[in-house]
Amino acid sequence: MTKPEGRHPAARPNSALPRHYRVMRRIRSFEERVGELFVRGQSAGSMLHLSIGEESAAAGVCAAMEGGDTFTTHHRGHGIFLARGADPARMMAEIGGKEAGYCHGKGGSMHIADMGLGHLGANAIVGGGIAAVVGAGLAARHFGSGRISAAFFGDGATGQGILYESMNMAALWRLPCLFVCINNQYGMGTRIDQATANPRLHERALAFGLAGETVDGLDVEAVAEAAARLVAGARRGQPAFLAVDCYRFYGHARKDKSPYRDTAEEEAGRRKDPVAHARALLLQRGLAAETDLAALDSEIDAEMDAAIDFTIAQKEPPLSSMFRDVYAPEEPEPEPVRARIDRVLARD
Amino acid sequence: MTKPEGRHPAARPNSALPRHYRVMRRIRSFEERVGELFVRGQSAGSMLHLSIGEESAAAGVCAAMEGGDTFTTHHRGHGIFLARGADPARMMAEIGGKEAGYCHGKGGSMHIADMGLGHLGANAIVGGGIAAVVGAGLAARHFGSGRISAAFFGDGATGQGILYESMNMAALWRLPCLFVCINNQYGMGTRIDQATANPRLHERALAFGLAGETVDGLDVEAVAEAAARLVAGARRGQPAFLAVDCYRFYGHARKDKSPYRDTAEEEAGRRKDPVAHARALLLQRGLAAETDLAALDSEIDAEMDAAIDFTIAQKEPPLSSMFRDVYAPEEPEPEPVRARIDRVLARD
Amino acid sequence: MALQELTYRDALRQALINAMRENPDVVIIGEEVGRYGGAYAVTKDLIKEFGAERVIDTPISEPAIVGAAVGAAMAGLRPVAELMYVDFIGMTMDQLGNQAAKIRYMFGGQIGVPMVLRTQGGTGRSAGAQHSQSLEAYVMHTPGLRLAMPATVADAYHLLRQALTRPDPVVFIEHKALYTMKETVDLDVPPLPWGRSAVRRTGKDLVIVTYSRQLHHVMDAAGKLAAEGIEATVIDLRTLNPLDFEPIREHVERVGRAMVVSEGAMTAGVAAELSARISEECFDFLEDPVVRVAGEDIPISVSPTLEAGSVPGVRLIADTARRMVSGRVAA
Amino acid sequence: MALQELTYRDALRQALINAMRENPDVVIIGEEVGRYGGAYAVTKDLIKEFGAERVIDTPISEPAIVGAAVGAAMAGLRPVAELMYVDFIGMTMDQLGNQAAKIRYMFGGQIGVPMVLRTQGGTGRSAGAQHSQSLEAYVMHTPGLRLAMPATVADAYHLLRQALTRPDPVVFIEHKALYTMKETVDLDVPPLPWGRSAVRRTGKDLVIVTYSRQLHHVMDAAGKLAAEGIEATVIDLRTLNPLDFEPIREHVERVGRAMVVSEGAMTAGVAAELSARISEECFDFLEDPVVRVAGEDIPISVSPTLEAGSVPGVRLIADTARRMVSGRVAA
Ligand SMILES: Cc1ncc(C[n+]2csc(CCOP(=O)(O)OP(=O)(O)O)c2C)c(N)n1
Ligand SMILES: Cc1ncc(C[n+]2csc(CCOP(=O)(O)OP(=O)(O)O)c2C)c(N)n1
Ligand SMILES: [Mg+2]
Ligand SMILES: [Mg+2]
Repeated sequence: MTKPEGRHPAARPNSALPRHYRVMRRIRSFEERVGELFVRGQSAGSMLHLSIGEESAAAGVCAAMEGGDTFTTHHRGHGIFLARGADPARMMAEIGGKEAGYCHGKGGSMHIADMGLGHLGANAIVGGGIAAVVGAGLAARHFGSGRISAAFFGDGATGQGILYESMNMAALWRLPCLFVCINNQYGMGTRIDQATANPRLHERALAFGLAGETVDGLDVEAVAEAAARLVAGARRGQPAFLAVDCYRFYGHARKDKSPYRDTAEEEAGRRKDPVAHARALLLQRGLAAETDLAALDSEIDAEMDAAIDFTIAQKEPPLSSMFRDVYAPEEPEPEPVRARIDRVLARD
Repeated sequence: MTKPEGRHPAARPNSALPRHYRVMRRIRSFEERVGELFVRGQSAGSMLHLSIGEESAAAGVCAAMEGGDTFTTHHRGHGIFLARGADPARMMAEIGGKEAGYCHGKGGSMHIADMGLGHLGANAIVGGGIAAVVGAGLAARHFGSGRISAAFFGDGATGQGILYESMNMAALWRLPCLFVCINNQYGMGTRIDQATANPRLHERALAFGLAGETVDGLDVEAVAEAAARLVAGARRGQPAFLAVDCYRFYGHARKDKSPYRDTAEEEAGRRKDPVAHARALLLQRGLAAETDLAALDSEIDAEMDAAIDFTIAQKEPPLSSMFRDVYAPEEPEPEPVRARIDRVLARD
Repeated sequence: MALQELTYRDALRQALINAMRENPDVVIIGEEVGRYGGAYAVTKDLIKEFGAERVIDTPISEPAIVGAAVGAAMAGLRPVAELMYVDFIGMTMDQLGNQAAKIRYMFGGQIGVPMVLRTQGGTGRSAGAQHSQSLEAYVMHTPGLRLAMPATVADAYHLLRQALTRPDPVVFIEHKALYTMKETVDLDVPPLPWGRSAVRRTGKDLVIVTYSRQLHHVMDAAGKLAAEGIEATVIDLRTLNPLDFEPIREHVERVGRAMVVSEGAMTAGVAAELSARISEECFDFLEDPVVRVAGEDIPISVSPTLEAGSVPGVRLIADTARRMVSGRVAA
Repeated sequence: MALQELTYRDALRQALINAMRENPDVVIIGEEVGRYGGAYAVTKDLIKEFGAERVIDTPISEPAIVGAAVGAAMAGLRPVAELMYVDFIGMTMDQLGNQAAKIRYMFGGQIGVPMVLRTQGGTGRSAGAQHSQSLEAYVMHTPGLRLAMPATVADAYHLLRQALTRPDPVVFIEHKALYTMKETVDLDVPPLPWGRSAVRRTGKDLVIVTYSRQLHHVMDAAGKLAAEGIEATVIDLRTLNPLDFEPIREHVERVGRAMVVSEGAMTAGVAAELSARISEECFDFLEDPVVRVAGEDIPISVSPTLEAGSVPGVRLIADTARRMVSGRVAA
């Protein structure tokens, strides 16, 4: 267990901690249910990347964002999307590949999105969604919307050149962009120090002329403060990079048992639990009583159980939907191979 | 004219300056002849990128390299190749698209190379040759050859993500690699400060864990010293980045008159002439007399004139050579379209 | 407006100018598009009228240029991204093929990516293996991407204007050898609808299907053939996605012989698709196999001789047509 | 050695192990190839035998992985680069298509790039649009790149061993749905030479040309058809470059009917090339048009239903064959 004693012992005025905690607690619960969905054979495939242990990045950074701000996420983006307001039932249904999901079962866990919430898309390509925020930043400036655009990605994405191309553009054009690196120490089986000679990732951003910080993800308030500061800067045209240090509690995807890291490390890593830490702080500061938290637990568990039930009750998308949305609705759908074969064979 | 007075007034012991000067003077002369080849309609196309003004990067860095070291160059790489020992006649013939050229007229100015000299290839893709030195560095270590591999590229290539991917790998694996950025201030019409918010380019290398320096390209001795230091480090497994500040004296390619920069800037830029600077220093330090330098001028001019004459006298490659070297010599050549059509039409 | 003499380059430029005047959300993003005016001068002086916020010079970062355009399109702009050479499309195939092409689909139709990626390709400048390719097949093979390849001055204008109204990403490939080509055009004459091919010439002996610069080689060849009494129907595809197959069918069924001409490498290229499609759909009408006249399966050389030899030219097209029509005399 | 039961995965792994034992210059470069043992476990425990200097875990930097392999090959190593999914090939198409494929040619034959790029593609894991593609057509369309796509356990072994002796870059695409497939094989039986296709079944009614995982669908369909009295010849290409056309010609000329089956998107894909080629070369022997059974021109969905519907399956293949043979009864 985390030992919050001695850290922020006093409640801050108008503490946002209860809100952060609620967001994080919902993420944790959601992700646990995703695991359950998989075990029950109701998820579409095993490419499920849980963000357990990383909840403070989602809660802290998203708290600094406003309605209308846009963002892209990576393959481990459930938590961020939830923190920006997603409906867990439609998310879960998407993860189950069901028609009622956000993307009608076409996207799944790695391509979940809701444009209405400013979510420009999750991505299964490591680094694939980063450059989009440069364009969204250009649009924000063009329309004078005052909006920022944030790219969320993992430490592994710091291996992708497009990150540096994008940060360079953002700095050059002074765009309202935020680059959020959720450093859970691993890209699959590769620890960050096995992927770079200098794991102080924010130094790269500084070298390109962005603002850059690293924050300890155990402490959601610290994340939220750093994010608030950097988002404010970004809104004024000083793009920024924020690395949130945390630990990937479980395997890379549902089937990975992380044999490449030792138990001691995992145990230590899992002690850096931002949800437990925040819970302890809430109690300690008198911002919540055990009973309140237990009630919250039940409420959230019920919500997430309902998401599972909803998902299981939903249908797979109809085969005919396959040709829909390749192009805009007003355009003809691509001709099915079967129809083409029919035409060729029925030519007499 | 440069005013070398007050800088390095005394000859250094065993000065390498005469050697550097000779290399630079040959490059200058070669590039002028490339311009002439174009004017005489004997070059294959107009994609000719002259390295006039950048001679110290070639001379200084290459002086720090040894036989067996490998390197890749960019589209403005004639000078580097010459400095590593290329034959100007075969180079010029290649630029003329002639069979006698280094690549039998297939490569031209932007794809000139001599593997025998460790030249792993010039590249018409900005940044395209950088990653290869990572592989060459791996090979050097694998074979215990003690060799380094150097990538030469322009400031514009710092926009390419693959540079950072490559530097990151080199630093992570402690490879004997050198990344040489010839910062002539422009990528086509874009001044470096229009391409990045932080033009102190070597800071990026530092952030990835490489050694990094910037050196003034006016002073070939300074370039050579920095290169010697960084090459020595690279040989020991500390990869490095060296930015050589200089100025692109003329247009981007033969047809560009640089309307995007003003005359005053160009004049100031052209005063940063490493060849003239070295020449003045030679005289001043008593390392050469005017007569020696005049004799050298004639010798070099004659050599380069001969390269032009050679080129003009050469033939274009035969059409049949078109199918050669797509695959290894022992493999069948691709079947010409004409032969395929013949077969189809002659089927009866 | 009236008739005017215009180059392909100027038609493209005019299309951009008109689109930008009409729609303040059209922005151009690319290397050297602003101050320099474009490597092939298509965006010359646009920065003067529209400013650096709408004609955006970028660092040399092709992947991020395309990626930024994707994001910009999703966020409400109408970006025209530019790749200086289609040869650089390799760097961007992830952003193009995995992002731009799939976003509408992956996200269940929530949003589209209405962007145009302008670029140019082909041989003709002794530019060597990395600056002379015809890579349209990569695009044509990628579901979700539209593909326009104008051959004429009028199409340069109209297809670019139309591309800028399409709801989905359009890759727009110009040909470097056409920029200085002139035509007398009246841009006010209503164009063909988007996605339609044009029958450039009608004849009874064979159908030649082509696009982009090869149209001109084909028309030259058809002129020569006509002088010998061989009449070719020439179809200019204009867009490869959508592919307007009906006119091809109609003419091939009438004429019974088809040649397809593409500058791209033959194997698994656009010519393969056209040939396969014609054979499938017009099989009973074909007197002879569809013949592909396409680029060699080799890289392009800088030597002008080898460069020219690597792609179809008037002579090969005319020779092949003659042999197809005249009972296949071996060369 | 004797007969043994082996999975496709283990055959690949064994090929790597044997090649690395024989040739100390073979190195593996890729994401998670070492400590993790490969995303699909093909390189499992190789790092234990060969060490981290020969089984090189990389950062997530696909362009530089391929670029480093190019440089390594030029400098005397025998690199096997790995792309975890062929879907990431888009990021590397510059290094692959502009560098690896063209270096020998551009430099006038001075040097080759003897590297292997191992990757895997195809549907079968509900992995969605960016992890399920069949992108071999990009490779086949790029002169200078060889392309191998093993369908069987024995070929997984032998083609990889052979790829590691080829003088030019080989893209080696495995199929994710085949890794756990088992066969009883004797790896000491001499393999077919590199570049040869295999006739997997001979029959008089139609020829089906295919490769990779679709071979199994085709064989299943052929089995069903045989029970109904329809006999198919099945040709497994094994390598797409080189393409072994002669056996196709021979069998199509004998049988007069051909179907080509590919998991890749139909338009401008491998099936188009095969169809065009067969029509060109066997025209007078064809009773019916060559029929393409290929992937839909759409992205792949995560929904298992839509995913399976997006690519050819046994039923479509068998139905189509039946209709081709039995005088084309409309479905
Ligand atoms: C371009 C690309 N390369 C490789 C992969 C395979 N892959 C998926 S997730 C992953 C690790 C990513 O690590 P990180 O960015 O740290 O994110 P995390 O999984 O830790 O959240 C890898 C290698 C991919 N999806 N895309
Ligand atoms: C990938 C790629 N993008 C764009 C170009 C077009 N281009 C050729 S040279 C050049 C400028 C390069 O600038 P820099 O790297 O500074 O080299 P310099 O020309 O100054 O020597 C550009 C944009 C190219 N050849 N390759
Ligand atoms: Mg990570
Ligand atoms: Mg420059």
